[in-house]
Amino acid sequence: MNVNVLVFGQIADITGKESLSITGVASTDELVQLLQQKYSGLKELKYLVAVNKKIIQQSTELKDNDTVALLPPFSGG
Amino acid sequence: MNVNVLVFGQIADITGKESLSITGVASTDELVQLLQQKYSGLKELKYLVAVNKKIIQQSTELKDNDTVALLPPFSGG
Amino acid sequence: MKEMKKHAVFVDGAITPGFVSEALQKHSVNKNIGAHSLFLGQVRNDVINGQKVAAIEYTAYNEMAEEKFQEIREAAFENFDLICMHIYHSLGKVNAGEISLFVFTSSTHRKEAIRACEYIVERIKKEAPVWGKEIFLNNEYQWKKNTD
Amino acid sequence: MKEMKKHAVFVDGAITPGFVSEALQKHSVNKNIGAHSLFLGQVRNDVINGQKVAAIEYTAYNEMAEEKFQEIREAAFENFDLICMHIYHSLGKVNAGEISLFVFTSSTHRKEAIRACEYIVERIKKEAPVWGKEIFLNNEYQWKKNTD
Repeated sequence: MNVNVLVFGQIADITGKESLSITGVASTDELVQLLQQKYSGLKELKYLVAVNKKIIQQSTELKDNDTVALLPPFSGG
Repeated sequence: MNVNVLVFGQIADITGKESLSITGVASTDELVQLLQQKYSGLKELKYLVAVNKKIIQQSTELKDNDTVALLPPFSGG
Repeated sequence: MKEMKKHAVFVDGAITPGFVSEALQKHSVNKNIGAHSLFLGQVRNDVINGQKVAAIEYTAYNEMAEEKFQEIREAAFENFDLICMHIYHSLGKVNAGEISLFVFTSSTHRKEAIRACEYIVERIKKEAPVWGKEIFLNNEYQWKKNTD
Repeated sequence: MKEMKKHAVFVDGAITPGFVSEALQKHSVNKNIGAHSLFLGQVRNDVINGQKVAAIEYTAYNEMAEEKFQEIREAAFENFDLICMHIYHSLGKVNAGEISLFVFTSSTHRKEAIRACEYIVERIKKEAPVWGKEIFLNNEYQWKKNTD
């Protein structure tokens, strides 16, 4: 199983790229844990998580080919 | 003693001119009574009275060369 | 003695979109502005008793109106954290679809600009000695009434 | 099936005063409009830790942002008596003094246009997945934080 991860703003600064392909995670909590291991700077940042463009409030099960986005605080306008 | 009277909007339609010169009135109440005699249509209209560009709430004594304006409801913008 | 800067408000005829863009352009040099709020009043072709409005012809008690605009201007600066503000109002004939009022406020932050703009528009509508004559397609007319 | 009209929101680089006047001009044919309310966000040259902001570079989660703008659009039409509305937001680099956000509402009456415009601006600031990178004169940068 594979999920696409999109990161933005200061999170992309930490990962060094704007999209990642991650395999072997069953939920958003598992995904976030894995990313925090890989990118320790992530722990200090505030962000929302979206699955397929919808913001989620709690850990959500992931299906193959889902898109998960990590969204730091918005600053448009 | 002479006062200048300025009229606007639908009041100017009734008087047929935008300014009048009136002599021999000592207060705004006297002035309004005189104008209502001269232009009976005035009685049916709503308007505010300004003396030297300041709106007054009650009859005001007039001095020579004062400017009195009759202001129908504003409709700018 | 405090010197009072004169601010021209009345514009002859309609306010054009080009006039609005020039006003905006002038403010690009003021780089502590973060937000502009603009209100534009446009003449409607309302149908009243079967007659369609073709234009509004504006007249004003100019000297009193200018004092009132100055009073509104000072109150806006006192009540809101503004960097600048402008009021433009048409005199004479403005056709349906054209703009007759332009209120323009600029501030560091959006809320002050937005609230000041609304405040100024409401005061102009209620307090400025300006009258609109609605001229119908058949050349008859009636005096405009402002809604609340 | 209801057909959903596509509304382009993102603009490459700054929104120019000429773009604003063209938008206004297009609405002169709609003669039941009586009021336009416009909000324009302009990039400030704030000084942060002694460094002056030269520009903001905007990025977005485009697909999600477009859905969000559409959602805000529908909510605005549901909550306010609007004739039309437009949102334009810059992507890429916008220099200090230039415009990066343009919200444009039109209604028969002023209060609906003004309130809708403020509602839309607030929702965009809070909910649109867009990020601004403040680039200083010395080419360093920081990520912008929106104020309430």
